[in-house]
Parts: sequence; C-alpha cells; structure tokens
Amino acid sequence: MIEILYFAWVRERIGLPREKVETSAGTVSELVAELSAREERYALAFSDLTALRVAVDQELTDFDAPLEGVREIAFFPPMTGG
Amino acid sequence: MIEILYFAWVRERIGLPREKVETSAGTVSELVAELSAREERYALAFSDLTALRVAVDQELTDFDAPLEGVREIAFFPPMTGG
Amino acid sequence: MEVRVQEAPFAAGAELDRFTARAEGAGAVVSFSGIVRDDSGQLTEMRIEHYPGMTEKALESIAGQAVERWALADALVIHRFGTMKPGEQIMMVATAARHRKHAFEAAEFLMDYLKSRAPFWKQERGPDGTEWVAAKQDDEDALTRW
Amino acid sequence: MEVRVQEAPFAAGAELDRFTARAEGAGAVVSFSGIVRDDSGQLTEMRIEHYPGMTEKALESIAGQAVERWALADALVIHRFGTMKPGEQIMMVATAARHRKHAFEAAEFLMDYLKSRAPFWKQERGPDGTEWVAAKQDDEDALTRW
Repeated sequence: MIEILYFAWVRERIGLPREKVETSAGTVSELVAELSAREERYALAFSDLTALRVAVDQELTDFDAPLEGVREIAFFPPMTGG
Repeated sequence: MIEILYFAWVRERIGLPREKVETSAGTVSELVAELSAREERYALAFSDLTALRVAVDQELTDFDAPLEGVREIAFFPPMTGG
Repeated sequence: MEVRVQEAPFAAGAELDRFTARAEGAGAVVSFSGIVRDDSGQLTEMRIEHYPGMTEKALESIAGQAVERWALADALVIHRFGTMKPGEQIMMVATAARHRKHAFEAAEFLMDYLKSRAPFWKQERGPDGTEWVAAKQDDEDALTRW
Repeated sequence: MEVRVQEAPFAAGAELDRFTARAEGAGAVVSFSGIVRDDSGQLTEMRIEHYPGMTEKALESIAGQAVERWALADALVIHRFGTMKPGEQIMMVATAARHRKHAFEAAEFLMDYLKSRAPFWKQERGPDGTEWVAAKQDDEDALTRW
C-alpha cells in the first residue's frame, strides 16, 4: 500500500487530497500509467507530465524514480512559494 | 575667503576641524600646494594625495577642480560608511 | 537556524529584532519580506496551500545549505499558509553574516529556492472566481545562478 | 523616500514595520542592518565622524538614484554618527519594490555607495588607543558593478 497525495489543481482534477493504493508499479511513471488507465479524471490530471512535479517520501524526484519501499508519493504543479 | 574643513586623520594632522583662508589659488591642487608651503603640518597631511579625497561645496570632486566661486572645500581620507 | 510554517500572521519587525539580537558576531543582517500584491485591483484574497511535513523538511534543507555555504551566523525562514488579504505579509527570511555580501547572497539564495522548490501553491480569488498562480520561468531560471 | 542622519540609536524592527506599512503596492521589502562587530575581542567602542550637511546631501542623492533606477515604491536610509559599543546597530537601509530582484539589487547598490561615497569615517577604540578604519579596496571595487 502506497499513500498518494495530490495538491493544488491536481487535487481538484482528481477530486480528493489523498488516497491509499495497492500497486505493483515499479516506478512513478508506471504508477501514473496505472492510475490513468483506471479512470478519466486521472488521465486528465496526468495528461501533461511536464506540467507536474512529483515527490517520493517528501523528497522531490523524477518520474522514473523506483517505488520499492516507498510509503508516500505526492503529485502537484510547479511550486509557487515565497 | 574660502572655508576649509578637515575630517578624520586629516583633521588630526592639521590640528583643527576648519579654518577660513584667503587664497588666490585657481584649483584645489594649487590650494594644496599653497597650504603645504605654509607649514609642516599641512605638508605632512597632504604628502600623499592618493590617500585623500576632496569635496568642493559638499560634492566629491578631483584635485584639479577650479575654485572660482567656491565657498567650502573639505579634505578627508577615503570614506568608511555603512 | 529557525524555520516556521504557520497559518497565523507574524510581526516582521519583532522577528527581525529578535533575530538580530541573537546573531552574535554578525556585522550584517539582511531581511526579505514578501507581501500579497494586488496588481489588477481585483484580488479579494490569496490562499496558500502547502504539503505539511515536506514543507518543513524542504525549508530546513534550504536554510541549512545557506548557513553552510555562506558561513552564516544564523538564518530565519517564516512562511505562512492559508488565506491572506492584499497587503498582508506572506513570508520572511533573514540572514546574519560577518560581511554584507554574504548576508545578501544567502538571502537571495533562500528566496530563489523558496519560490520554486518549497511545496507551496498560491491561489488568487477575485470577483470572477479562483485561479492557481502559474510558476514563472524567470523563477526557475533564477536557480541556475547557484 | 526617507533619509536620516542621527546620533541616537534606532529600533530597526519598528522602522521596518513602519516602512513596510507605507510601501503601497510593493510585493517585496528588503532591509539591511549594519552592526558594530568586534572581531579581535579588543574593541571597546567605535566612533563615527561625519560631514554635517554633505552627509545628508550624499545620502539623498544615493537614495534618489536607487528609487529611480529600480522604480522603487520607497527607500529608507538611517545612518548614525557618534560613539557606539560592539553589538549596536550603526545603520540600516530598506527598499520596497514590486519584485524581489529589484528590491535586493537596490539595497545592495545603496550599501555599496554608502560604504565608499557617503562622508563617514570610522574610528575604533581598544586598550591600546584609537585607530581610523582603513577603506577596503573590495568596497571600492564593488562600485564597478553599478
């Protein structure tokens, strides 16, 4: 079980802030493909990965990051702090 | 009559903060030469002009600045504000 | 080093005084405050969403890098989340160093990283509804300097 | 724009709050404070001499240039003269602009000019007497950037 978090417009498109998912995906990209195949709202949210950022266990990373041992993944748009 | 002001170690070497001087010098350099010829303490204070700065009527300028119409001249070391 | 992520407003002046008082040996203190700006005259409020847990970790990492790289006497980061009106202060950073160049550079570094690498997202609300603020390419480009 | 040359101490935090409150439309406020540093552990006090009349004119000219060049919403310069102990604040500048880059640049410009072009001279007093602080070539070189 991995916990997935969504922020900002990604959260709005998917319609929930977080969910627990059972997956056998080996990388973030594979998880994205799995979710996108599942329902239209995921496909919509993940349609342009260049507009998204991903954090694995609260560290920014890339979409080819491996998921072995990971507890938490977050998807969100580019950050706008400061 | 021109009023001459001295600051920091220039003031200390010359031994006074300001004085009024009657001069026919045409430039700052000529005034410096006139003062240096007058007394040893001036010659000492003005011995290395690269270590001095000059302001004419409260504006930084060069030693070849003309003195016509000038009311106030100040001599001091490089500034150390901030 | 102090990092705070909070919903409540903060008093920048009091924070600056406290920070300066404890920055022993520093000759230079630089602060930056970010304020909600209403360029269009149509902004009713700004809402900032963040990623609890990761936000604190990211800010501590950024501040730690700044302290080490510029040998700072101290660094402070305060960043709010939640809802704010135009004119309200969103965040501040402060840096204390022996010399001014290091204090300035470290504060700019903190700001550049906060803009694009700390998990905050701004949303503006106006008479026509809400809109997520888009990240600026300029802000991303600013990171190449470091 | 506000320029003050004074012997009395000032409260940097209160000055920053006041400055920020009146900087309408600014999204970014940067402040710099300079503090008497005692690197040798031998400094009993610092004395700052200045050129009354010219000092105010020079600071106003520098601040005016900064406001114009970076389209600042506002600028503040406070500089003390007289006698100060280690840890006391000597001076501060603050700048307010729409964007952070302009506020930072203008504050650095103000500091670089204050260091070498405003008529202040620092003298340090220690157990062995007093010494005039020498101007640094680094500070002169910093001006070439502008």
